[in-house]
Amino acid sequence: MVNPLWFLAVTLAGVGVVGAGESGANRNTPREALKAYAAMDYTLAGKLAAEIPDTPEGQLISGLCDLYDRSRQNIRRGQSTLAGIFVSESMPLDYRLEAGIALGRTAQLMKERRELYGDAGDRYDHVKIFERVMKMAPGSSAARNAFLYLIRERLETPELQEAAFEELEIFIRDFSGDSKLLPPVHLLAEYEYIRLKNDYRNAVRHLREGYETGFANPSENRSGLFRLAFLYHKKIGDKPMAVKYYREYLERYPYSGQAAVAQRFLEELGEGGK
Amino acid sequence: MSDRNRDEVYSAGRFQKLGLWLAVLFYVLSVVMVIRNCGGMSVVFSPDTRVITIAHWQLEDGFREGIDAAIAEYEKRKAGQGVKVKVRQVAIPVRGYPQWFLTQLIGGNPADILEVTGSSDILNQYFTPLSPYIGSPNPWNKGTPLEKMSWRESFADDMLSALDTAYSEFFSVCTFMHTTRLYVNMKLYEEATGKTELPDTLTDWLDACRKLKEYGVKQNRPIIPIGVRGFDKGTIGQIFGTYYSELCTDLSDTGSRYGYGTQPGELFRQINAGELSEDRLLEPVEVVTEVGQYFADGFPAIDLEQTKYLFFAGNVAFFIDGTWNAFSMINNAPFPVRVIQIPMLDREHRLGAKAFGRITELGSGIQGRFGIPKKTRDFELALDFLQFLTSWEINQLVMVEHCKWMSSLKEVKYEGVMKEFEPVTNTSHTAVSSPFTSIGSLTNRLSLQRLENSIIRQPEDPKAFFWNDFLHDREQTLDEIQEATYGVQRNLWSMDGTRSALAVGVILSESDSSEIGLFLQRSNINLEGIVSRYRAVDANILLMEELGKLKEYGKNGN
Amino acid sequence: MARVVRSRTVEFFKHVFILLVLFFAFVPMYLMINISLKDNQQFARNPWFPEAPFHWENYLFSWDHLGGTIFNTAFVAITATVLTLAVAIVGAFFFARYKMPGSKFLFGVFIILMMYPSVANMVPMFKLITSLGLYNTHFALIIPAIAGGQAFNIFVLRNFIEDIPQDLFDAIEIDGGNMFYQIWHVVIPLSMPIIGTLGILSIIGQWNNFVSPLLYLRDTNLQTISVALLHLEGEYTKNWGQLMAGYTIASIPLVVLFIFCMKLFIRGLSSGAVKG
Amino acid sequence: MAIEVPFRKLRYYWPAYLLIALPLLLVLVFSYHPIVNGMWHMFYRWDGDTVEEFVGFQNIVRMWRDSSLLHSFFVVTIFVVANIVKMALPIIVAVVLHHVISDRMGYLYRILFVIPMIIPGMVGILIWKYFYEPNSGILNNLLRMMGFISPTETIQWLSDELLVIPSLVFMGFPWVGAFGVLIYLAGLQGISEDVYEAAEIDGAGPLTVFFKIELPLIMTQVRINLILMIIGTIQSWENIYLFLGADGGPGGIATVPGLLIFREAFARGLFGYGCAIGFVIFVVTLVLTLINNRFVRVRK
Repeated sequence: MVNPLWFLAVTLAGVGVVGAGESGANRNTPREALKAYAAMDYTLAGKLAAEIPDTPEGQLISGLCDLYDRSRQNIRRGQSTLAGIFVSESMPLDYRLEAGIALGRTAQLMKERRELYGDAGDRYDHVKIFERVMKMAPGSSAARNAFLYLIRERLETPELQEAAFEELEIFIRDFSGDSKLLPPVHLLAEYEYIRLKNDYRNAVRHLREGYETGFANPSENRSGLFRLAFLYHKKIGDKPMAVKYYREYLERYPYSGQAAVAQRFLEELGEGGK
Repeated sequence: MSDRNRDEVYSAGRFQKLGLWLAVLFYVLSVVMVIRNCGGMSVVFSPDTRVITIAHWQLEDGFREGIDAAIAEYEKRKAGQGVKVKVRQVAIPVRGYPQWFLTQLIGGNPADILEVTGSSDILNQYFTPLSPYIGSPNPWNKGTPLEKMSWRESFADDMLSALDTAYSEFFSVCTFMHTTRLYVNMKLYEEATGKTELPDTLTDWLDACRKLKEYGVKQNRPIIPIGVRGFDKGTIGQIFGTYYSELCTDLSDTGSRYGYGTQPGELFRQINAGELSEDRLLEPVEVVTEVGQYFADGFPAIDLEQTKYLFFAGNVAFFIDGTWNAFSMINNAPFPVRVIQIPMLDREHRLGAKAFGRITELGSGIQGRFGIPKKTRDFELALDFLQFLTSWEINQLVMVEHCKWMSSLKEVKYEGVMKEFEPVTNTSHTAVSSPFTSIGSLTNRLSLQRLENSIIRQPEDPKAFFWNDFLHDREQTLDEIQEATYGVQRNLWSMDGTRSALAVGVILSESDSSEIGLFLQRSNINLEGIVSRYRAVDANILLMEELGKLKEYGKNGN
Repeated sequence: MARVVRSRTVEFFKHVFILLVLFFAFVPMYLMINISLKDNQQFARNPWFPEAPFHWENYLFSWDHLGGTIFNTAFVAITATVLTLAVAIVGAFFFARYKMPGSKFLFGVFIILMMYPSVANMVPMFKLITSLGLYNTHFALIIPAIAGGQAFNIFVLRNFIEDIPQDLFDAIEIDGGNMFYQIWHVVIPLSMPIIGTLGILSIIGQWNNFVSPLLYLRDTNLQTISVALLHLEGEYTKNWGQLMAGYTIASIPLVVLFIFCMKLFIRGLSSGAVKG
Repeated sequence: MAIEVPFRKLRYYWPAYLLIALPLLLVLVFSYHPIVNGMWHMFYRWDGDTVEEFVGFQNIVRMWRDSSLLHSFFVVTIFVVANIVKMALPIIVAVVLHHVISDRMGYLYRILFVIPMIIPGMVGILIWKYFYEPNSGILNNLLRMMGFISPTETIQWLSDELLVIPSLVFMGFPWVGAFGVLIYLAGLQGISEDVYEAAEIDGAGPLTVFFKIELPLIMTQVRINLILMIIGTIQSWENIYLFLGADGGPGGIATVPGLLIFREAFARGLFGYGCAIGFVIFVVTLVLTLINNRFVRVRK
């Protein structure tokens, strides 16, 4: 919320900051609004969305801008617009999914920072929203995101922990969507298995599956590969797999700082030869 | 006023009228000059000229001339491609740079390419993520050994130094590389020690320093065995980092539950549980304190200007500094100068029993990070020039030829004196960062100040002194970690904004598969980033908990 | 002058004391000019006394570094001063000429600001300047200077204008002259000395202003003299001759200004411009 | 003497308000708005751009715990006390100047005293920075010439924790700003001849003349200068920034509140915290000014 005096100052000083509005709502404004939002140009997207308030795109974009445009943030109004889109059957599925994820995630984040948002986060039950999204479009990237946010929260609460790990395994096993969407989930699984249960066997299994499918972030791929070899070597003691991945690391990243360490570990394992 | 003053006023009137007219004339002239100076610039250049600005704080001799040469070459080649381009260079002294850098980002229209400094939060908020652009080859590398490599792989360290670990994102690229070396005043060294071959181990080095001190007393000359530039604490941090790695590189095997490397929280947990003695982390403090007794007194205050003054005065035997002004020091010194690495902590030394020897410098010391702000008016041209600056041929033109620095790229050959600067790679031990210097910038500054105090005061037990003082400042360190955690949590919200934008991007590009592919890759990167954010938040919470439990020196773990 | 008869020796001691204080006040200036004509070797050998080969090229070098900034500073200083005084005169006339309902309160509004430490709102002022789009323009220096100068100038000018006999204003008002006519024909001519003094103080203030240009100007071609000098001093390889030449160049415009308004300035200060 | 305009005459005289409209608008937008905005953002984590999170009294708690803030007020008190002591010299110079018999010399001295004022402030400070420069600076050269220190030894005036504050206090040595001397001189000229003759008759010595007659008379000017000096010293941080950079010297020992705002807000990006410190400075200045007005009564 921007302090009111600031507006007084701008209007009084008469120095126009925001450019004057130009052409009326032409034919492809909805597409323009989506494009501006995708490029994170919130000022333009907000302006275009305001011109087409009754179209689905207009509502979606104005709701999302209310949430994420920090310079003119209005969380209450944004969330209520998105809630409207999420429940209405007439809206296209893609818009409803995005509205649901944005609504659920922001509600979840507000609950985590109570000292900042008070109980404004409790207005929407993000667990129900996420579960509904997962039912609406199983196998979509929205479902995957919803699942990841949900499972992390469940793993944080001790009593739900055991059930959460099973749910994690089931989700991955019968995930109907593109397997390329799963590496981030594998990454979370690997991390939580070590943190909560010190279970390196399962952790390495997930890391391996994630690495073989391929992490999107190049640096995650690189550190993931070395970590995989290191965990096999130092935590599980599975020599052949450790040697296999150390070699693969030396082959893909010969110049990296850790190449020398991989070489040392190979010698340690008695497989000095390249 | 008495009569005499009144007529004085009238006679002065003409004189003051002249003054008034002169002032008006000067004012008109200055208005014209101001218009020509700023507004006029665009008028002078034809309107379709695209102007970008590059800004940095490297005032060393050679750097600005190198960038000017690169700009001239760039403007010529772009004119060849039919694109009218003007690149302006701005150099700001290092003292005023952090503030100048931050105010223009908040102010509104920052320079198009900026040398980056400051916290990850600022970088993430104001700088364009480069991950989508580092996968493809650098167009300016055609016909060079780096032709087939992607822009990222063309760097000596695969851009690892440019990776921002908090956001696992690349906000900048590195343009040059420095290593820390010792410049030796051979004339003084030979006079004092009678030897010509230079020390390679710490024991020989300290032995030489003792001889130098005695020589100084004998000759009644203010000999400074080891000269150090203290003002930005860089060199002290470098020496401490080197010996910390030489003593604690093995901690990387056990220093983290999740893989290779060390985490401060995990190390402190092991100390509290008695699995690790804090002595292991503090031995390097003892080594540096022992080396420090041969520093000049008042070394924390010596800045670059005095460095050269002291060295050329011939009273400093070993001068430790980065290789950024090595060449000018070697050439302008009135005596022969040789360059050696920081002597290795050897097994004979009382503290060296468990030392691991030299550490690889591969991928370390790569600096000069330049990024492109999100608010730039001409991102495409800025990216193009940045790739030009980090292309094989041009980077060498600027760095190697003009500044006599090392390039941040691969396949660069050095000859003559510069061969001594090349990083050490014939060892399998990697560097490891100490918890005292890697928790945050404030904690790092306090730790280096503590190290300086330990050197100045030479306490009988430097380890106890350092550890207890570290706990004394615990409150400020906890505050810095809490602030960082808030930063990470606040950032989860803006990362969700990125997720949402990418999702809308996918909706938009319905059929166009190549676009969808890029959006999906970036949304995966976003989600993987959120997982690494969870890691960072959990690590901070663990660190605060364990740091809170640490006890006075010697009372931990039992 | 007080005719306190004293012996010659006491008179002599007075002069010695004043000359001693003046000597210490002038040493920095003397060294500045003296070193500005030396190159580094001469400087290292003997920084105290002038030496034969005078290096005038130091001035040429410093001029092409600082030349543009002199004009920038002059433009900002003069524009800000003229506009500040114009606005302040109008304001002071209002307080001096009319006792309107609420004018006492309005006068308070201005005077309190004299006591307010400007450093306290350094941060929100920066935010205001950037949100008004003034960042990296000379107006970011001029407009706040006008606003900042109102309190002091109105306070001084009001005292002065109140002393002007009211019938001069009534005369003009009778034959139809409006308020601005009165200001132009009565207030300005009569209070020329005080306006001159305040103008000089304002120009010196703007010339030395260092914080605003440091915060609000990004480009070096827009920069003012103070910040340019700081950047020149921040260079690593110091050439003291060129540096001191730069300092001298930065001082010349003010010296020239002073030569022309010396009498006015001293009389203004001596007449106790700042009344209790 | 000014025109009284009661309410009922407003219909006719209202255009007069136009005169004050522009200055009032400028002051509202560029002075009062930042003040209110500053007090508003005291309770925010604000990065000056998009992030504005209401955090209640966190900034104030942080200020209380921040040792560098308490230290900065301690340092600025030293400077205020030092400046009060330094006010003595201009008064003495003004009195001596006042008693100089020859009229022409007196006028020449007055001009000479104004000249140091016209060097740009920045030049004066940078010259003093050169004065303290360890290797080739004036002070160390002088000490070497006089044999106090050996030819190659350097005293770190601005980098030694003990020496840096005395050096800053000593800076601008004769401390004789033209502003002070000429103002006091104007006050002294107000004393009529017969007052001096009366003192002469009672056989009052120069000192009693000074304390009984001259000092009380210029007390009003002294009081004004005192208030302006206190406010100025508390606010001023430019010389410390120019001398020692944003860190405020070795271990931040010379950090004054103004420099702390500059560093916390513009180098570290904590704008909300900067506003909080600004408010504290305002309160301290207000209290000091009130105290000053009440206790430094002018004995008419």
